[in-house]
Amino acid sequence: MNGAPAVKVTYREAVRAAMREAMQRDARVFLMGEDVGRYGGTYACSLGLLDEFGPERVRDTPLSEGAFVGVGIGAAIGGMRPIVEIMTVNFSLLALDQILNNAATLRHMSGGQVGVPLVLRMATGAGRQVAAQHSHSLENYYAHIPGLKVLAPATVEDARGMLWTALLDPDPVILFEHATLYGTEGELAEDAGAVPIDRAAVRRAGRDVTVVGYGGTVAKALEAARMLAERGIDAEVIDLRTLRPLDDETLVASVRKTRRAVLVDEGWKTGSLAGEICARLVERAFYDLDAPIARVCTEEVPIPYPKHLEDAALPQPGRIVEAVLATVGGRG
Amino acid sequence: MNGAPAVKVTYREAVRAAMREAMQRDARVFLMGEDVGRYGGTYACSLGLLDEFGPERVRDTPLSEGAFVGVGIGAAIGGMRPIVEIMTVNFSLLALDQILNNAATLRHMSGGQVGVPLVLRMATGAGRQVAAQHSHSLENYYAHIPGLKVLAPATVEDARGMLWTALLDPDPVILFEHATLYGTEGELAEDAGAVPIDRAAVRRAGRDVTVVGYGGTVAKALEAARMLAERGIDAEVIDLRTLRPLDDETLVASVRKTRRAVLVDEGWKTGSLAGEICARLVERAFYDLDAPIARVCTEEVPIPYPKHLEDAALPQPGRIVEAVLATVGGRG
Amino acid sequence: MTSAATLEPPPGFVPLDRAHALSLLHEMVLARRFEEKCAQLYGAGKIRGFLHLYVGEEAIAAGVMPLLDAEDAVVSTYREHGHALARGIPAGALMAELFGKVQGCSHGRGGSMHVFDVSRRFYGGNAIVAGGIPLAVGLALADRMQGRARVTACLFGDGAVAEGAFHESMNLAALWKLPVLFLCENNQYAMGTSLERSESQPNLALKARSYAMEVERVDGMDVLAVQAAARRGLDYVRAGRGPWFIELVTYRFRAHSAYDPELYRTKDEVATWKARDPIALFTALARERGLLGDDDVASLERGADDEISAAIALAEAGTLEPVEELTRGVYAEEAAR
Amino acid sequence: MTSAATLEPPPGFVPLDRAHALSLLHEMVLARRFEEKCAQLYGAGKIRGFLHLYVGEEAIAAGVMPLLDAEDAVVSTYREHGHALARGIPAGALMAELFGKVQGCSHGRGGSMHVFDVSRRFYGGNAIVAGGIPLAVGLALADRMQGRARVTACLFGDGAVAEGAFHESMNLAALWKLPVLFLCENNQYAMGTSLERSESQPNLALKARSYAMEVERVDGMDVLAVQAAARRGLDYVRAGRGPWFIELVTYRFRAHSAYDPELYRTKDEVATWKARDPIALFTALARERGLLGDDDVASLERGADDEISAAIALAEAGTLEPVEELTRGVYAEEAAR
Ligand SMILES: Cc1ncc(C[n+]2csc(CCOP(=O)(O)OP(=O)(O)O)c2C)c(N)n1
Ligand SMILES: Cc1ncc(C[n+]2csc(CCOP(=O)(O)OP(=O)(O)O)c2C)c(N)n1
Ligand SMILES: [Mg+2]
Ligand SMILES: [Mg+2]
Repeated sequence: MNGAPAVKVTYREAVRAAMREAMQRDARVFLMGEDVGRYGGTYACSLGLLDEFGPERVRDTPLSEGAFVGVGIGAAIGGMRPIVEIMTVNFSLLALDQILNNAATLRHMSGGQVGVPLVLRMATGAGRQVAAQHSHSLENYYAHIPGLKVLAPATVEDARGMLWTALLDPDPVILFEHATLYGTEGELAEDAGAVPIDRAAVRRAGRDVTVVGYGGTVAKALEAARMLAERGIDAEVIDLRTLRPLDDETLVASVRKTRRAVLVDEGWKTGSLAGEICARLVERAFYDLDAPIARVCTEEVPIPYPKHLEDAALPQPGRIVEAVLATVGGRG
Repeated sequence: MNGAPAVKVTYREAVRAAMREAMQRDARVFLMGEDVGRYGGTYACSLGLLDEFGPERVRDTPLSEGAFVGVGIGAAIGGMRPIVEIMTVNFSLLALDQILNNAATLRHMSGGQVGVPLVLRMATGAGRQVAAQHSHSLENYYAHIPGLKVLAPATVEDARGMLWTALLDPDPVILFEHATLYGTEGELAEDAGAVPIDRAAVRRAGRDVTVVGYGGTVAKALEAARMLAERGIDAEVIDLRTLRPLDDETLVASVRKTRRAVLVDEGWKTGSLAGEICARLVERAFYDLDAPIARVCTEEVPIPYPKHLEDAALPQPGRIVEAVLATVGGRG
Repeated sequence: MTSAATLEPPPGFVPLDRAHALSLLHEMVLARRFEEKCAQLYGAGKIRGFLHLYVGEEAIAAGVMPLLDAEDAVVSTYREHGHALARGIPAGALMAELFGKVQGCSHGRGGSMHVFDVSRRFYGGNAIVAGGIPLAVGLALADRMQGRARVTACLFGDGAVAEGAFHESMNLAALWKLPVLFLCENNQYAMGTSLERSESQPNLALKARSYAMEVERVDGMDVLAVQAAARRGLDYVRAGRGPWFIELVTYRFRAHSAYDPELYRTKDEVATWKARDPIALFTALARERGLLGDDDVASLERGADDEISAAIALAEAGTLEPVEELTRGVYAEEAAR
Repeated sequence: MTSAATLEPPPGFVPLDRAHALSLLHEMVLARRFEEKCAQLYGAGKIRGFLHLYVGEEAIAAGVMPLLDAEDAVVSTYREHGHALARGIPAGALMAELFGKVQGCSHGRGGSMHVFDVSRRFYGGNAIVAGGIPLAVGLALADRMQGRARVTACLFGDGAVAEGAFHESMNLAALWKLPVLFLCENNQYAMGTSLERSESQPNLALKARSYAMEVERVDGMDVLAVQAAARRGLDYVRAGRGPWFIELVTYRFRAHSAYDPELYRTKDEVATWKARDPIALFTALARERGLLGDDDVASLERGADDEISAAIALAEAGTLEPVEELTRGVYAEEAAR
């Protein structure tokens, strides 16, 4: 941000640094979830934190997703700043009642009295052959809920900085960490700090088509853009970053320029967040569009175990390229 | 259907008749849920069925939504044809893990071996001042899930006939009954039978604009159409009936004709099913559109208790009319 | 401290003085009269939505709430008018809430099922059965982590015991020895489903006991027994020894809500329980002990009625929130506008 | 029938003949060798995704499965290779599943965590902790309603006991007296979380007992004790008297899954438990009783290795499903194509 030396870190390290610094900075912050302590986190995100902060602040829970998320809500109301980790989005359904009916709703139904400054983190997504029950991308379930903010850090900078901002927020914030990102590396300033959580980012500027992704699909969109560049098509790639509230302004500005859009989403196509983005662009930029907006989403099938079928089910750079080519159509 | 005398029945009576006949017809059918027996059903849909079929087949459950839905799944696999009632969609979140990770997924992840012929019924929607935790419309959560079929009967005929068809289906089917519909009346042939569950219905033919609703919003869309007719605007009203799979054909045909669409949905706007419909119309009929597709959905707020605020939060005929007027724009 | 084997409170004479008797009776009478009025106002269309009345169960709130400190917290259910009044939420603010007026304790947004008052640490008013229990455990965790010697009182019905959320929460509270006083209001029915048709083990204290938690089972129609049990529980919890669970056996005199035709229980059964009306029981006892006379009861009732009339007047005169503010209070920024 | 007070199986000498000893040992050895091979194949990239090994816990599957009839059902977890083999799913069909081939018992779609075989009434292979328990109760309900005298065996780990789904299901099974044999494989850890750090009451049989259910707690490293307990349970369940719960105390010798660095337990602890290896224990006993000799053990091992080699060959030679069939098997119509 301000010229401090940049170092190479993994996404996992960025998440860990973010949690560590938050706990150092603010005595009210604590981490709670399944195997965050002794085990070090399923994805090793909290490795070492138990030693540094002790079992009260790095709190292993039993397998009770509904209750420990509810406990996090109560603790937030009671003045703490909990980071609650749900191991993966797949298990978050067991806590969805607490998230929707309490975390998101208490402020409103109490007439503004009860705020819930809770931060929820969870791994999301497919791509590791863990099959039908462990490969969900349910971000749109959460993006649907008024009262929540929903983030999807796709870079090491966002992994580190969004958690900071989220912890400053007086309302519940959910962070989706795509499981395939933990091992990825990026450059990060040593003193990297908070980042805004209400803006999408243009990850690659381009003139011919807008490709929108988030979380695990950003890298795929960028890869597609590289492939398209070879064919002389200049794609703009937008990383949504924040899934609720959506940054209409950045989206609309891009589409006004490119007049075409392809939306990439690892959710199943029907009922995906990509559908919402499409509807918003239609509402706000219909007359700027030169071609139908296209979606590249996950096929309508529970994720199969074998690699070739899993790959075929998920959005891939090749499918994004195809969709862009169809969109730019006659032009190509 | 075939000229048998029609009688006036309430939606509630139609649901009851459907369940009663199903149990008479097929010994494998049984009803299970909270207060379906002694109490007669929260909405009195099963009043009298306990006396007729006994406590094994009209089975009161404890307050254990997750488990009794899972038990329904197991019973379906075991050869029964369970109708499981979740009192309202608001409590269905407690069973969503079972619905998504088991009911919808077992067939696929078992390689086609395990079918789940389960019928799930639940009341949905707002409009009765029952406030933030009891007024959800989460249909799109379910419409998002491959492996499910999702229905929203809006008429007495559909309330009676869709359940029949659902029980014949080898896969899990969810019926959403809008709570404000139970008391509504309609004409129904005494021998009314099964109805198809893969087709939307044109409830009013029109030339100027397509208005799409489902469940509790169909009557509002029709009311809006009446108001529009007075202004010389001829609206076509489509009742989706089936939310998964969506009947693209009927939707596209209508929009090809009217070249304009307004989508009505009691879900919160962001991430609503209306967004999905919009995206599909864009994908399939973009060049037929003369104006941006508009959405009339629930405002982004948990439903407030006071009537004037609840009314303002929900789609209403007046708001539909306004959206249509904006859509037909210069023409008006 | 009671073991699973006995599960009965120590017997014996509970001392009582006139002031104490007056205040207990006042709480019960106020709640009773308030809700009888609510039933009328519902009929008149002034109150809408779901309305769950506490009539018959008043001894619990009246017994427990006065023992809590201002710093303690309360987490309740949709059947919470009695809890709210006994916790000190003014009848006017409560009635205005039922009317959906801005003067309501939840700004009119919540209605009967969502009564909140953070100034009194009254955290709802939760309409998802068992949905408030994890919240209570979390409030207690926050107290423990911040070194505050507070208690969170968590109320729920017998029906909640079937929900997974109950079990997960019991385990967390007991495992982490958190300062929660669990109060299970066992009115023997969840809507139309009686306990023996919904629990394989209908002794709910025994179920809580399986979490290695201290438990007690008490006559919820006897306000003194309730109070004695609550005192034992609070002493234990305040001493930092962990949670305590009290099952309060009681009965709902009225229908579950305004829509309930009560097909599931006999008039006889209801009559038998009404014969153990907590207000009548306690009035008789206090008179027997010479602590209260006819005049006292009559004047308590008049006082309650006056308070309720004033509450209704306040609610009637209250204002409806402008429609322009529809989306207020969803996020903090907006609430702060 | 064992009461909560004792919770220990009747002691004493369990009769055993040579054929029985051979078959018990065969099941355990086959599972052990199969999974040791799986670990290698995972390292070689032939098996992917999550792989949870049963090594150390084989006495449970080997003890229970042979007692089930063909018409009985099994509901299992993601740690189910041992259950599947003992239930009679051919090693080849299982290995092909782990390879993601069409010849796999789930058509290759499920992988290690989703092993199914409806012809053997083996209903998964469920990767949501406690997610299979309600299913088992439902299968039992279907049997009861259709007048079939079958049992459903439901396996799950100690970690599942913290989940609400476990509790809701226990209650339903006990309340409705359904024919389920609950088998809690208590290997004392849920990933890295030991039981005493996750349950306020670590005696899991006692927890089940709070549902007024018959329970027993047994040494899961002793295949004969397992079998004796399972027989008692099955007799009770088959008699139509309701569910029965067995806690089987065991230990996972290997990491939770391929990703686990095992920071949460000491090498010493693991070594202590490995000294009670169920295969070694049983081999010693059978030899002591003169039922087995050196040759027998060696030849059993060879037989198992041959079976596994054939399974791997089958899996290697198996076919990948064409990508065009990606959306098959989501709905019945398509499955029937
Ligand atoms: C999770 C959930 N399921 C169902 C309901 C519908 N419901 C409202 S109150 C109630 C009965 C609850 O009984 P109990 O807990 O005993 O409390 P009581 O009403 O007797 O005070 C039911 C089933 C709900 N609100 N929440
Ligand atoms: C609901 C849910 N939460 C978390 C997980 C992640 N997870 C997989 S296995 C496991 C441990 C389960 O322990 P236990 O039930 O004792 O079975 P074991 O692995 O020891 O056989 C966890 C936490 C999951 N699969 N499902
Ligand atoms: Mg009750
Ligand atoms: Mg375990």
